[in-house]
Order: sequence, then structure tokens, then C-alpha cells
Amino acid sequence: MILTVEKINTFYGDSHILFDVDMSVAEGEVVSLLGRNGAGKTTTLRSIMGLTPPREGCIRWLGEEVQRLKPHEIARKGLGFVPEDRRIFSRLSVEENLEIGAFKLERASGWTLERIYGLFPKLEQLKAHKGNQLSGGEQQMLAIARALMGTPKLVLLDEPSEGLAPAIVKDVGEMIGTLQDEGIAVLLVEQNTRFACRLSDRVYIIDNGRVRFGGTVAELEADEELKSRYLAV
Amino acid sequence: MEGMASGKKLLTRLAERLTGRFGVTALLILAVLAPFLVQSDYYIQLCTEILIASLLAISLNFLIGYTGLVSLGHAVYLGVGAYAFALLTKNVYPSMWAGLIVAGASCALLAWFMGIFCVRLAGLYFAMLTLAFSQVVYTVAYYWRDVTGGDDGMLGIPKPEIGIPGAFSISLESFTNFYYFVLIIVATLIFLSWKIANSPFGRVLQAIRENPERVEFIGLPVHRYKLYAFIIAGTLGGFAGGLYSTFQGYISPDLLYWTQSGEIVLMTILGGMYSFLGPAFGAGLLLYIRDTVLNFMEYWRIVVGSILVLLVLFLPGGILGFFEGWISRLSIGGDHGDARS
Amino acid sequence: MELDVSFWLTQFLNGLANAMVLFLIASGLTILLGVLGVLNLAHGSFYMLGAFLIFSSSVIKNPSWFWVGLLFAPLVVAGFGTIIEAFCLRPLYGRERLYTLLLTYGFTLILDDLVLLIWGRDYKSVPIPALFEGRISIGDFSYPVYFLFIIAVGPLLGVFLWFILHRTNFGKLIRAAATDSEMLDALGVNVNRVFTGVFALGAWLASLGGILAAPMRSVEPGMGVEIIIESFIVVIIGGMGSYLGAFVGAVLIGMLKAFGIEILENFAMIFIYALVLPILILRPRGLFGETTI
Amino acid sequence: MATPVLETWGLSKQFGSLLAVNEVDFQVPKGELCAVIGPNGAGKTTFFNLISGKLEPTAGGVFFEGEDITGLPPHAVVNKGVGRSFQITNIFPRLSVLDNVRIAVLARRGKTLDMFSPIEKHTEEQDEALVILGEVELEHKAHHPTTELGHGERRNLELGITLALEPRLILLDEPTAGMSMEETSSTIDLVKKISHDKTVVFTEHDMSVVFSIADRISVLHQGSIIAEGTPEEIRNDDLVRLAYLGEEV
Repeated sequence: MILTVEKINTFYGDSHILFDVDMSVAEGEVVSLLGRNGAGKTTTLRSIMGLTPPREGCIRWLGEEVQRLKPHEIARKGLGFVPEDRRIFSRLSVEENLEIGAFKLERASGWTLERIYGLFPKLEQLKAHKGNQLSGGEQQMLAIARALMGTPKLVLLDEPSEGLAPAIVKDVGEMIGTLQDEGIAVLLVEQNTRFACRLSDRVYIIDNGRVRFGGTVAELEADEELKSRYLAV
Repeated sequence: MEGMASGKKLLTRLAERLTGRFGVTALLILAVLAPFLVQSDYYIQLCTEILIASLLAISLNFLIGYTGLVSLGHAVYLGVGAYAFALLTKNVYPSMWAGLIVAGASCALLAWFMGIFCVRLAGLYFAMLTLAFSQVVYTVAYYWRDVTGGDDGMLGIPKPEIGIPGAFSISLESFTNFYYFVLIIVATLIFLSWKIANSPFGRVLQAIRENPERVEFIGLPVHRYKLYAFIIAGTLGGFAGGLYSTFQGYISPDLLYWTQSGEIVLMTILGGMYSFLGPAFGAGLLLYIRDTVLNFMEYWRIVVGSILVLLVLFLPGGILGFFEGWISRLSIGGDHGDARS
Repeated sequence: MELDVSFWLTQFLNGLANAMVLFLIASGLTILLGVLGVLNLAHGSFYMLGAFLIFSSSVIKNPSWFWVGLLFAPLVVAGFGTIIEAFCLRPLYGRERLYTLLLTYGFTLILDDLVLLIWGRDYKSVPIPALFEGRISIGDFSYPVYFLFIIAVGPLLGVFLWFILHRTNFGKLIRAAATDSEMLDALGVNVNRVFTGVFALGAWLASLGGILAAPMRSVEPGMGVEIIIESFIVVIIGGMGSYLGAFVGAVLIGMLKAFGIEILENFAMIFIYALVLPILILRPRGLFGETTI
Repeated sequence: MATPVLETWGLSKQFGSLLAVNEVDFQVPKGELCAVIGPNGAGKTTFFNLISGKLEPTAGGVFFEGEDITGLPPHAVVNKGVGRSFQITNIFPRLSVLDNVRIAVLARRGKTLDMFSPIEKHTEEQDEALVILGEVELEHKAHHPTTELGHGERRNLELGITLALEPRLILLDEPTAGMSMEETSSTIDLVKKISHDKTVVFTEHDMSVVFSIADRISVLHQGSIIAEGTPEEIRNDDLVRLAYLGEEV
């Protein structure tokens, strides 16, 4: 396991959001975190990233405890973050957005602009565009590419399909496939269960801040009760 | 740990006393006795100035502490009130009451006018607009020599006697008489302010400070309530300006400069903006520090500035607020806080 | 008639020279607002510090020290700004804006009196550096060379600033931090360092403004609190966070002051407020508010 | 059917290039408990913001009891009789629990311009506020600061503020967001109780709650209403399954 989350409890101010959340991600694995609105999925990612540090519990990254570190320290250890609503730097060009993603590195290592452009030719065409001139799908692509520029071993991906047309959602799915081909693990937060299950090796279900299920996609598919209780209409 | 806990309890009780009815009564008795206690014209003058500054700081706190609007232009009322008083009593009609009423009324009008524009903004923009307005008035006062005397200011502002014509009159030329006159006016106005602060209206202002959106969603037009608060603060500030004018007998455009506004904010914060009497306490403290430091060196701002920096970093609730901080419930409605458990 | 032309030209150039100084101060102020969200009341004090430091280096030593001072004094002030930011402002970012405002006001009070304590109350003058002494004459018209130098320096520094913001890594980080500093942090950038750098850059610019202005004006303890007001107005007109706005705003204010004096003698400042009040009321984000740096 | 309490016709809201709410026609009859559901970003909160006056619609109209309230500011909408609660807890943090509700009672009764009598002297309003606090099970904490409340209690306080306005139509935006199981069930009981004599429109992420209490459900997807009906009808609607589960039908 490259990432293990052990019994974390996270608060916003006085509101207790996460209760003893446990989960793990192995090298090169795609793991999905499913659940409804407000279940605590985004908070889990923010806790891992150090943006909303857990008050209790432990987060291990490559064996080292990181729950006390600042977000930029955690990022530098090889965690990529693609937040909900993408958070592209709107005044910066596409290329500048990518460069910011690589800022933390002592050059040379890993990903370069050329490699990114090879993988996402669309971004090369758009490289001079400002962030606020991109469509939702292009923003999503840029956000993922920006995270790649930091040469991550694991990318935290928050609702990449949200607000995108079905055809674009498919593209996003392919991008996640690309990450996997590159040996990068993905922790995917989704509401679109079908989309997530298609891509994932394992699945966690979180509800009211607690992990209710952890297992393979097949196990989830087999359990209708579980699906209807936490996911279905 | 044990010792700290009991120390905390002691401080809590002290703060409760200081801000409660007991504290107010004690303060009032102290204020009445002050001229006998200090026994020197110089200190009677200082006490008078502190009273006026207290009114000024409390008036500003209607905006900062109660409504959550940081005004950087409150000196405009000090100045306009002072000029209004001076112009009326010097050039038109030498009456203390008329002077004060004109000072208050002119500031009410000014606040109403400025408020229409200012209350639409919030945060930094509100601060900048109030600052800009006050600087406009400063510029007018500075350059309109024919009326204001420009940067020479105005000299010889009278202290008209009060009383009933034909029946009796009291001269205010004596420092002690003047002190008591100011005390009565200021105490009355502060009492009125206190009534307002603890009325349903006052609680709405606090609610606006806490969450303007929610106030809108309980059916109250937030802009209008902010405007009322703005006018109340301005009017009270105008009275303070009128009093200051007759107290000093001399005024200059410096009263309107932004650094003067900064000093009023400083008083408010120094004492604690979340307690009703905190700003008055801050006013007293600031003037006392200035006076004390000036006795042995010119550079009192270094001292006050350093205190401010330390305060912001370590005691953001202000000094009185710090004591009240132990009992956070008290810090809201003055000594009348409902939230006491 | 001919006399009139040279008079108006002089006014125009004076306005421009003042505008350039104002631009230096306002540009720092506006970037600070855009990136850190801090309204730095002590910014004028940095300007004042610059002026006094150059006074000491060029008067106590000799006039040619102006250039040495020009190089080092802004670095000293920037270092000072770094300390203020790192130790005093940083803990306040999570809290209400009021506190950063108060803190910088506290430093204004301290620095003003500190300058008074060290240099005394009297007005000082800094000699024009030898290189730019004298006046340039074309026919009837003559104008001090130093002022022309200032007019040239303004746009140069504007370009320099543009270069920093748009062509360097630091600039990229500044612009990114202005949009979303949390995201920047999550991408592995130590945002605190960016903030400190921005604050130091602002202090550097302000003190440079003070140094360049020193030979044109009298150097006195109250100069900081005066310039800060005009700089605010520039920032409001131009839009918080926009350094292009700061440039346009500065030129506008410079011109209004230079020509307003002719129209309404002492009320030039009224023109400025007549401009700034409606902007604040109708378009609080300023003329260039949308296009942050 | 008598005039619906709430109607919207062609209600739309555009943010830049995003059409957040797209020509929504929506009616709620008097006394109904109606749920609006939909995936994240479907436009539920924007829809509420349009009805309650927080946002002005780009097109279309909002009618309350037959009266056009389109574009009125929030306080005016409230005074017409529409109260709302928020998805993110929206209370007055540093006022006491009692004051949070009392302010709303005073506002409804038009007493908030009283500047000179102490707030405690308004005993009628105070008593009424205490009754409402009783309803939301916070009476015992009336004199505590809200900082001492748990998350669920704050959500209930938020509800109490809204109830204090005695609205004829209540909009509840995720009343149980972030609540524990026990808190959720007691809040649901409360919502059911309210709905006896009021019209309620609510959004909710907990589908078990929605299906157990709603009279009618409207499903919002990418700004449009894609389905409307009884819980049973919605449960079996293919379009809904697609929107929620991303299933290809």
C-alpha cells in the first residue's frame, strides 16, 4: 500500500465530518470513493492532501506519517490533486498552468511539457489560451495534466465527470486509463457510480462521514442491498 | 494547571464585575468624583478629553463592533461636528445647546448622505469609501479658507454659558464646571447608546455583523438597517465633535485627517470592540498613554503603535475584551447579554 | 501665447513625473491587495523610509552616494518588509481583514515616530545627483533633467514589473496565488514564501519611489501618511490587483493635480475625489478591476 | 386544483456560459411536501436562490399564491410569506441560541426598529421564541452561545429561525446535511410535523428520507426537470436512473 488512511476524524470548525475513516490505495491501483452529496468524500481527499488536516488519526504515505504536513510538503512527496470544479488558474495560460504544476521539482525528473502535449495534443493547441477561456472538459484535462506535471505516484481526483456532457465524460475515463497505464495510482471520488465502477479496481462507499463498504467492484455489483441503500435512488 | 484554572475563574469574576452593573456604577461614581480626586486643572482637562473621546469611540463602535463595518473615516464627524459648532457659536449665535444640536444634526445629515452610498459596500470597499469621503471633507476644510480658516484653523471658539435666560446661568469657563457639563452630556448620550445597543434594533445590528445574508432572509432590509446604524454613529460622533470644539477653543483640519480616524479605530480596538464600554476604556487608555509618554518623550506613537501590534497579534479581542473573553457569552450584549449561561 | 505653451508643457511634465512616483507606490500596494488581500497602511512608511535613507547616504557621505543608496536602501526596506510579513502578518491571514489593517496601521505609527526620532522633525532636501543636474532648454522652454529622468524611469519600471509578473517563475506564482492560493499550495508551492516575496517586492517598490521622489520634494516625517492616501485613490481608480490600472490611475491623478491647480487653485484634490467617489460607488472594483495582474 | 402556492414558469438562470437552471416550470399545491432531488451541480440550490430572491432569474417568473414575486429582494420575499433554510448552516454564530430565534420573531412582528426598550422587555416574543426552540428541541440550550451546539443542533436552530418567520411556504435546502442517523430521523419527524399545515419544498441527499416522506418528487438534472411524480413513479423512471447512476438504459 502506498497510501493508508487510519481512523481519521476531520472537522470543519466544530462540525464533525469524518468519523474513523479507514482506507488504502496500492501502487498503480484505481480506487473509487463513492457516496452521495455531503457524505464526506471531498473532505476525505482534503484531509489526505493536508488542506483540512484530520484532528485525529493517521495518514501514511509511502510508510511515512504525513497528517501533520502542509499541503505543499505533501504534494512534493508525490501526491497529485485534481479538485472538484478543477480550480484552474484562470488568469494564467494553459502552459503556465502546467508549469506551475511542475514548479516543485528540481527539473529533469519525470514529466515534461513535451510528454504532456504528446499525451494530450489538445492542450498543445490551447497552450496560449487563458484558463478562463477553456470549456469544462478542457479544464478537466488541464487539471489532470497539471497534476501529472508534478510526477505523482497517486492522483486524487474529485468528481471529474461532474457537469460534463456524456461524450466528454468518456474522454475523462480515457485520461484515467492513461494514468493507470503510466503506473500512477488514482483515488477517484465520484457520484457517477457506473462511470467509477468501470474504471476501478476497488471501491469504498462513504456515507454520513463513515466508511460503509470496502471491496472489489464485483463484490459491490453483487450486493443490490448495498447499492440501493447508499447509492441508488 | 490547578492554579491557572482558579486564576481564570478569578479573572472571569473580575470581568463580570467590571462590565456588570456594579462596574458601571463604580465608573460613574469615579467620574463624578474625578475633579476632587485629581485636584489639578491639567488632569481635569485630560479627564474631559477622555470623556469626549469615549463618546467618539462608542459611536464608532456602533459600526465596527455592532454592525461589523470597519469605517476608516469616522474623524469626519469629529471634524464636521467641531466646525459646525464653531461656525454657529462664533459667527451666528453663541449658544451651547444650539451649537451642540447643530453639530449633531449636521453630522446626521452628512451620515445620511454618505451612508446611502457606503452601506451598499462591505469589507475593504466600505473602509475605502468612508476613507475617501472623509478625505474629501478634509480637503474642503483645508482649502476653503474663507469659511474654515484653512490650515490655520479656527481660534476663539466660545464656551457659551448655559441656563435659562433671566432665571439663572452657569458659566462653563471653569474647568470643573465644564467637566461636569461634558460628563452630563456624554453620560446621557452613552446611556442612550446603551439603550439602543440592547434594544431589538441593536440586536439586529449584531445579527448583521454575524450574518447579513441571514438577516435579509428573516425579512429585514439590511441596507436600511446599516444606514440607520451609520446615521446613529455619525450623529453621536457629531456631538463629540461639538463638545471637542468648545473644549479646545481651537480646531484645525487635522481633526478630519485619516490618521485621526485611525486613532479612533485604535481606541475602539484597544478597549475591545465586542463589549459596550470597551471603546470608552480604550479611549481613556490611549489618551492616558499619550499623556504619560509625552511627559518624558515626544514619540508616543511608537509606544501606542507597539501596543497595537502586540494587541493584534496576541489579544485580538482588545484589553477589556480579553477579560470578557474568558466568558465569551458576556462579550456580546454588554452586561446585558442574554447568552449568559 | 508662447509663454503659455511652455507653461502648460511644464505642468504636463510635472504631472507625469509625480504620476511615475505615485505609480511605483501604488503598484506595490495594488499587487499586495490582489495577492494577499492586505490593505497595507504602512506602505507609505516604506516610501518615507526610502527617502530618509537616501537623505542619509547622499548627504552624510557625498552626493554621488545617491546611486549607492538607490541600490541598497530599497533592499534594506524590502528586508524590513520581509520581517514584518513573516513574523506579524502571516499569523493573521486566517483572521478578519480588520486585523491586518490594524497591524499595518500600528507599523505606520511606529515607523513615523521612529523616523522622527532618528532624523528629527525639520524638512530635509536631497540634492539632485550630479548626473542629472541642470535643465534642458529648447527655445524659451527649459525643464529640469532630473524630472525627465523620473518620467523615463516610470515606464521602465512598469516594463520591469510586467516582465517579473509575466516572464518569470516568481511572477507566475504571484498571479496563481492571486487567483487561488490554496490550490497553489496543493500543487506543492510554499505559498507563504510567495506571500513574503510579494510583500518584500511591494516594500522595495515603495522605497524606490521614496528615493526617486526625494530630490524632487522635501523629505519630512509626514510624507508617508500623505502619499498613502493618493496611492489608495490610484488603486481604487485602477482596480485592486491591477498594475496596469495603477499606471493609468497614477497618470490620471498626476494630470488632475497638475492641471486642476490651474482651474481651481487650491481645490485640485477635489477633482480627484470627484473622480474617485463615483468610481467607488458605481464600480467598486475600479476601471481595470476585472483583469487582475 | 386551486392556485398553487408556488409556481415558476420558464425559470432560467445563466452564469456566463453555464445554464444552471433551464426553463423550469414547477408548481406546488397548498399543503404538499415536495422534494427536489438531483445529482451534485444539478441546479437545486440555484433554483432555491431564484425562488427566494437571492438571485435574479435570467428569464421566467416566480409566483407565490398567484402573486408575481420575480426579482424581489430576499427580505421582501420573506415578508410575502416564504421562508427558507440553507444547505450550509446559516445562523448568527455569536448570538445566543435564543437570540437567533428571537430576532426572527421580532422581525416578523415588526418590532426590530424599536431602539429604546431592552430586548428582554419583549416577553411575548421571547416566549414565542422559546416555544419554537422547544419544537426544535433546543429549549434547554436557549441561553447558550451557538458555539456550544453540535452540528445537528445548529441545523435545527437554522430550521427554528425559519419557522419563527411563520412562513406559509418553507424552502428547506438539505435540512439533514451532515447529521447523524439519530439527528436525521428526529429532523425528519419535525419536517413531517411542519408540513401538516404548511407547504414545504425541500432538497435532500438522503434518498431514504426523500422516498419516505415526500408527497411528490421533482428530479432536476443539468438545470432541467427531467421527471416529476410520486415516489413510486420516480423510483421506476428510467431517465432518473440514468441521471443518477449513469446507467445506459
